[in-house]
Order: sequence, then C-alpha cells, then structure tokens
Amino acid sequence: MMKPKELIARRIALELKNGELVNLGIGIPTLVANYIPNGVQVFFQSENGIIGMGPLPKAGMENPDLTNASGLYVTSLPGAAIFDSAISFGIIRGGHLDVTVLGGLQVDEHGLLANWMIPGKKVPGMGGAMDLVTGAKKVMVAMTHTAKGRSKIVKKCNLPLTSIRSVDLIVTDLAVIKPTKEGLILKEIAPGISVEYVIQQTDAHLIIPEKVPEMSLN
Amino acid sequence: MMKPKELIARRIALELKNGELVNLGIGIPTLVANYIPNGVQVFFQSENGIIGMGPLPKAGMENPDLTNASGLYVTSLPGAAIFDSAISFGIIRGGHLDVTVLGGLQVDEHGLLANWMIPGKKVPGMGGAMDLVTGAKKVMVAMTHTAKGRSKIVKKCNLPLTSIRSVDLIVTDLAVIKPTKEGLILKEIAPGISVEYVIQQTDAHLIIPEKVPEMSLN
Amino acid sequence: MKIIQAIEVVDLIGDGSTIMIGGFLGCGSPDGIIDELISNRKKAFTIITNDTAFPDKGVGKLIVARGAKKVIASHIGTNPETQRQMIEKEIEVELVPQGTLVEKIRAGGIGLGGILTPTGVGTTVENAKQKITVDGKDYLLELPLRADFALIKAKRADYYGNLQFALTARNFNPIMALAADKVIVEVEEIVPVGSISPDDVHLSGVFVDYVIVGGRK
Amino acid sequence: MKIIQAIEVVDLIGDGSTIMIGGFLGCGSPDGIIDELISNRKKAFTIITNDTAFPDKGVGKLIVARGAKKVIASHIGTNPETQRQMIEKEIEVELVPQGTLVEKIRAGGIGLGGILTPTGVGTTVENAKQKITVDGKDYLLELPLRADFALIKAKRADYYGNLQFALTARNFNPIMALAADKVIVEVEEIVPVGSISPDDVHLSGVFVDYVIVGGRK
Repeated sequence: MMKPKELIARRIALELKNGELVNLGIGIPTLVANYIPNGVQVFFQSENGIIGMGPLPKAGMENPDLTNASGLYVTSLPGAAIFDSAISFGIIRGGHLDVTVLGGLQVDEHGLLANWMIPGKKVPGMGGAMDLVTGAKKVMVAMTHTAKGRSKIVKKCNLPLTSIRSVDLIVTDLAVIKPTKEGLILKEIAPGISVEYVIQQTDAHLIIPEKVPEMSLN
Repeated sequence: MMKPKELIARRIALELKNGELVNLGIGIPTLVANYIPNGVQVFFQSENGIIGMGPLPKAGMENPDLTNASGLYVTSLPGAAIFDSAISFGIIRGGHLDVTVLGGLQVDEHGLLANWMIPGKKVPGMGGAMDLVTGAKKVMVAMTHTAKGRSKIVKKCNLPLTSIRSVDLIVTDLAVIKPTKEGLILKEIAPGISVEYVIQQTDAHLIIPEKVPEMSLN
Repeated sequence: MKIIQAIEVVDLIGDGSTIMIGGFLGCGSPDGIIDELISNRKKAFTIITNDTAFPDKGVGKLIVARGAKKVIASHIGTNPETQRQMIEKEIEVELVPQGTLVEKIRAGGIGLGGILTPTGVGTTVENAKQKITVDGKDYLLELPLRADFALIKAKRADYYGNLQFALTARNFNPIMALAADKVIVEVEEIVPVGSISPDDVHLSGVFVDYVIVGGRK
Repeated sequence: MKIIQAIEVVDLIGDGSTIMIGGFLGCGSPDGIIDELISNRKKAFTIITNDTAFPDKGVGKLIVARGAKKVIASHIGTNPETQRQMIEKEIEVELVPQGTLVEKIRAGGIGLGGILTPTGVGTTVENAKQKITVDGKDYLLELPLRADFALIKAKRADYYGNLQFALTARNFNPIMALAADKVIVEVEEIVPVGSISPDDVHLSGVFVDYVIVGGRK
C-alpha cells in the first residue's frame, strides 16, 4: 500500500498543468516534485529567489550559493533565473505564481487555512506562507487528514489564520475536498477508503455528491 | 568676459566634493560636468538608469542603447552601473544622491523652487525634478538671475512649486544666494557686479552680510 | 511564452486598450511594435509611458499618428505634438512625477495597494489624493497602475522569455513587464535556453507572454 | 567605499545597534562578519533578518551567542535556540510575513513612507496597523524599516563597491543594502574597476560603505 505522504503528493501532482509556475512548501508539498506526470513541464519557484530549480545535486556537486527555501542544496535547470527577495515576493503577491502547495495544520468550512503557529507551543513564523496564500492563483493544501487522531479539517480554525483567502483544494491521505461558497465538497476518496470513514474522520461538515469517485493516482 | 551660463556652471562645479554622486538637470546644469576641478572625482547619475556616465562619444562611436536623461548619446566610464527606473528613483528619493543641480523658473524667499511648468503656456511636465528636489541631500539651482528683464528670484513663487523642500543654494550669473530660515542671504557676487545691482535685479528681499566677496571661479 | 510576428500585435491589441510602453526619450522603446500600431491606424489608447519622446522617435510617433486618447507620463516637453494635442483638448494628459510613476507601476505589478511617497506633497500633484502622516512626515498615497498590455524592449530573450536589457535601454521596461495582463517584448535576438546564466537574467520569463524579434533601429 | 578588515567591524558596530543581516537560512549571509561579532561578544542587537537560520549557521550562531535583544524576522522555526530565548522572554521576536518584510526594508531604503499590502489582512499580523481600502479591497499600511548597519554578503565587489551576487545567495542582500546608515559587505574577492560590465552589476557601489574580503565558508 502506498504511504500516505506519497499518495497525497501523487494526487496533487496530477493537478499541475503544462507550463505552470509552482511553489512547493516544506514537508509533503516538496514531495510533489517527484511525481510530475509525463509530458507535463512545470517551473518551480523557490521564494529564496529562483525559478527553474532542479533536483538535489549529486554528492560532491553541492554549492553553498544554491539552496532551496528549506536551506537544502539544489540544482538549477537550463533557463533558470535568479532574483532578489523583493521580486520573488512580487511574483507571489502579484498573482504571477500559478500554484502554491502548502502544508496545513487546519482548514475550516470556509476553506480558510491555519498553518504557521500553535500558540504557546510552536511559533516558527509565517515565512512566506501568508504571501503565498494571499497571492497565488491556486492554493492547494497537502496534509494528513488527521493528527494525533484529531481531524485537521474543522468547522472553524482555532489556530491563527494564514490568510482570509480560501484555499482552492485540499488533498489528504483520505480525500480530495474542494472548498466552495456552499461549503466543503467531498470530491474524491482515497483507494480503499469509504465515504462514511471520511465523514467520521472529519470535524467539518462535508457536502457529499451523489457519486464520489476514487482518487486517480497515475 | 565669461558667458553667463559658463560662469554659473563653473561656480556650481566648485561646490562638488570628491566622491559625491551628482545628478545634473537639463540646460545649464549639464554644463557643470565640463568644469569639475582638478583632483575632484565625482560620479554622475542619470535618472534614466546609470551611475558612471561619461562624456559624449566621439563621432561614429554612438550607441542607441546608451543615452542620458536628455536623450543624447553618452559613454560609460569604468565602474559604471546600470539599473532600472525604480532603483534610479530609489537612489534619488531615498537620500542616496549627494547633489542635484537643476534649472529654475523661480526661487522664492523660502528657497522654494518652481521649475516644471508655466500654466497656460508651457507644460513640459516635472519628469524627475520633484523627486530630485524632494530626495537629494543637496539641491542647487543653476539659472540666470532674470528672464526677459524680470527677476527669477521672487518673494513668493506664482508658478507651481516643484517641492516644499527648500533648495540649498542658488547660483545665477549675478550672485550666489543661500536660502536660510531667516531668508535669502547674498553670499557672493559675480565679477564686476555690485551688491546694489544684484539687489536692484532681485524681487525678493536679500539679507546682505557686511562683506559679500566676489565669486571664485577656478 | 509565444513567439509572434510584429504584425500580430494588430489583432492582439484592440483600439482603446490601456498600454504601457517602455523607453526613455525613445531609448529602449519597442519601435517595431509601435510602427505596426501606427501603420495599422490603431487608436484611442491610454498610453502609460515615461515621456512622449520626440515626434519622430519611439512612442512620439504614435502620438503624432493620433494613436492616443490619454497619456499618463512624467514629461511631454520634448514632443510639441503632445503639447498641441493636449492644449487643443484632443487628448488628456496626466502628469506624474517620474519616481512616483515607476513605483505606481511596480505596485500594480506586485500586488501592492499603493505606496506612500513624499514627492509631490504641497504641490499641484497632491490633487485629491489621500495624505498620510508617518512619523510626523507627510506622504501622498499613490495608487497602483496596471495596463492591458505592456510593450517593452529587451536586447535578447531565451525561448523561456528570460530577458536581458542593454545599458540605459533598460529604464522602465522591466518594471512595466510586471504590471500588464499581457506582456509583449520586442528583442533583437532569441538565444537558446540555458545560454543566459541564471545570475545574468534581468527579468524572468514568467512575466513574458509574447516575444517578437525585431531589428535594431 | 573603504576596504576594511573583518576585525574592524567590532569597533564600528556598537552594542545595541540595529543591524540588518542578509541571507536565507544561512545561504548568502556574511559569515566572517558574524563570527567577529560573536568572538568579540558584541550584544544587545536588534537584528532584522529573514530567518534565524540554524544554531550552527549564519545569523543563527549570533543568536546562540546571545547577541540579540530583539529579532525582526519572518521565520524562526529552524533555530530552536531562538524559540527558547523567545519563550523565556530573553529576547523579543517580531514576526513579519516575508514579502512584507522585504517591502518594508525596501521602502525604508528608497524614501517611501510605507506600502499597502493585502498580506496579513484578517490575521494576527493586523495588530494595531492602519487598514486602508483601495478599490474595495483591504490593505495593511506597513511602515518602512531601516537599520544602523546592513551586513551583507556578495560574491565580488569592484573597488567602487559595485556588487555581484551568486545564485540564491542574493535573496535579501541587495534590498538591505538600500536601507542602512552604513552598509558593510563581505565579498570573496575584489576585482578591478571596469571588469564588471555595467549591465552585470547587481547593485551599484553607491550603496556600499565598507567592503571586507572573507573566505568562502
């Protein structure tokens, strides 16, 4: 059976379209790069200032001047471009970024995301997340459906929000859920998972269409 | 006898100090570059995006991609740097420019400059003048003392102001005048010109120190 | 990024569009594109540009050809025809300080709602603008500018649209490319992907929609 | 521009100064300068930086060495020591969204009184900030940031201080260099004036006060 993180990353990857500019957050989102479908070419932006980021370098070919937003050594592909942080966030906030994939702590019935702090426990800071959610054309959340047995898809976020802009798609190890004005629609279920199980594992109200297909995971 | 414009340009040039970054406006200010004193090295910024602008090119060595803010072909000196218009005005408005020398239509008793339009007659636009007067560390006005027999140094500008920031020095073909909180101080007179003549040619009230030396014009 | 012929801009850019045009007194302006607009009698544009150059150069020619309905610029003094059309109320002219103009365009391109500048405070530029005091100093709130099209000039592009500009022909070009729905770039050559070092790219191809190869004028 | 030795920063930069430090998780940070500050036990700094890197890297080491009184950053999650000092109230931490942080610094450097950003509206970032509505959309008025010193890293300088950065080591460096009273740059080499083409200068030497030649870490 596929690992939950791989399943999420594979399903997200299917959403990416040829030519899109994509920013992947830390954690599960980073894995998405491994599953881009054949025939689809996307460009990866990293908010530390590059478009055209390539895979990790071979051992011995690392360069301290070329890292990604996690601080890891990366490579640059032909046609890559470097820019300073002001332009990098100009791209993000200005609507020039097609897709961002981010991790999440909670998403609520309005599609609002909380992903940058747990008051009193962990305060890493928002980094680029607030700009990404505010500015990207499409925001996808890649996260496990539950954490420590508790649903991460909630009626209303009790953690501090990342933005008041609703996300466009939530992909978990159990389901694909689309926030709409009417509420959260259950679009797909993971292989081997029942609609009832998803409902049971979800705090938020889910709108259930007549047919809920199984995730495709090419 | 020295031409009025040359006299003004020569006197202004003496104000420039080694290492300063200088922006010269169109007209008389442009001439200042010809009279930089020996041993003084200044850097010329042009608001169309260069520091390190050199003299006009020799015939046949012009390049359409290298012009100054008047649209004339120029050259670049070793160590020149190119930047876009946003950085160019960042330099100007951000206080990184040491000196600007601008032409003037009127300067008044508060040291306020009007130099960008004559309503109903001529509306060229302010170009970079408003940013230059607002942002440069030192603003010098280079202009003839009178135009068509009328004083350009007035009690109060009746032409639209360029900025509410007072200029630092006025150099005309008759005098060097320093705006202060107390008013306009007559600092120097041109060779062969009397204090009385300057007063007579000036609409604004001038504060006359006990001694008013003749301009030095090395 | 799509490579097109200069003539194709005639269908792309409708009469009455708002267009930004790069260049500073004609240096670094997309002359091939401008010429196509003129020979096909395109008109009624709102033109956002630093200046209207000279009657026989750059955007100045488009003014002479009666292509403008409105001009937003910092300086029109080098083109008597702009002055004449303005005085005779054939066109509307909005004058904006140059440093303010470029920041308004930048703001429009990078998702800012405006910027506060000290430039213009206490002058006719104030007009009806909101004044905001920060740390005891007055600033004007200047709002973003965007256009339907940005027509810009670069020295070269690669096949991803990554751009390099040449010397003072850079000026407003990379900033305007941030701020339009469609960005059309005139270049002198297209070079292979990977032949421009990432550090030497002046503007990423992500901002570029169309590239036209034109000759050097 | 003046060339100095790394040790000289110890006298230049007084305890308690506000300092901007370039770099992104340690990539492109002025490590030689940071090391001098640490070995000479400089302290009580207000540090403006994108992140506090890792405990053994870049600005992170200065945090571990108790050099900070306050940190203004977008992210501190990679340095547990910053978290600890914050929770135990040894230092104050102000978190700013990354895109807002860089625009605040830029505004401080280029004479803007502030910028309007949609980022943070409706979140805890709003705090007591002025909210301004433009065209029906809400923005936060974010005010400029400046520092006494900017400590930045570039690949090379010429003897006028013109800078080139390398790859993603560019990040905040050129923006911070706009916004400090004194700008100190650590480079790997100084090259002759004229050996960097004007188009290839990433930041003009006009912004640079001191250059230090340090080794590659």
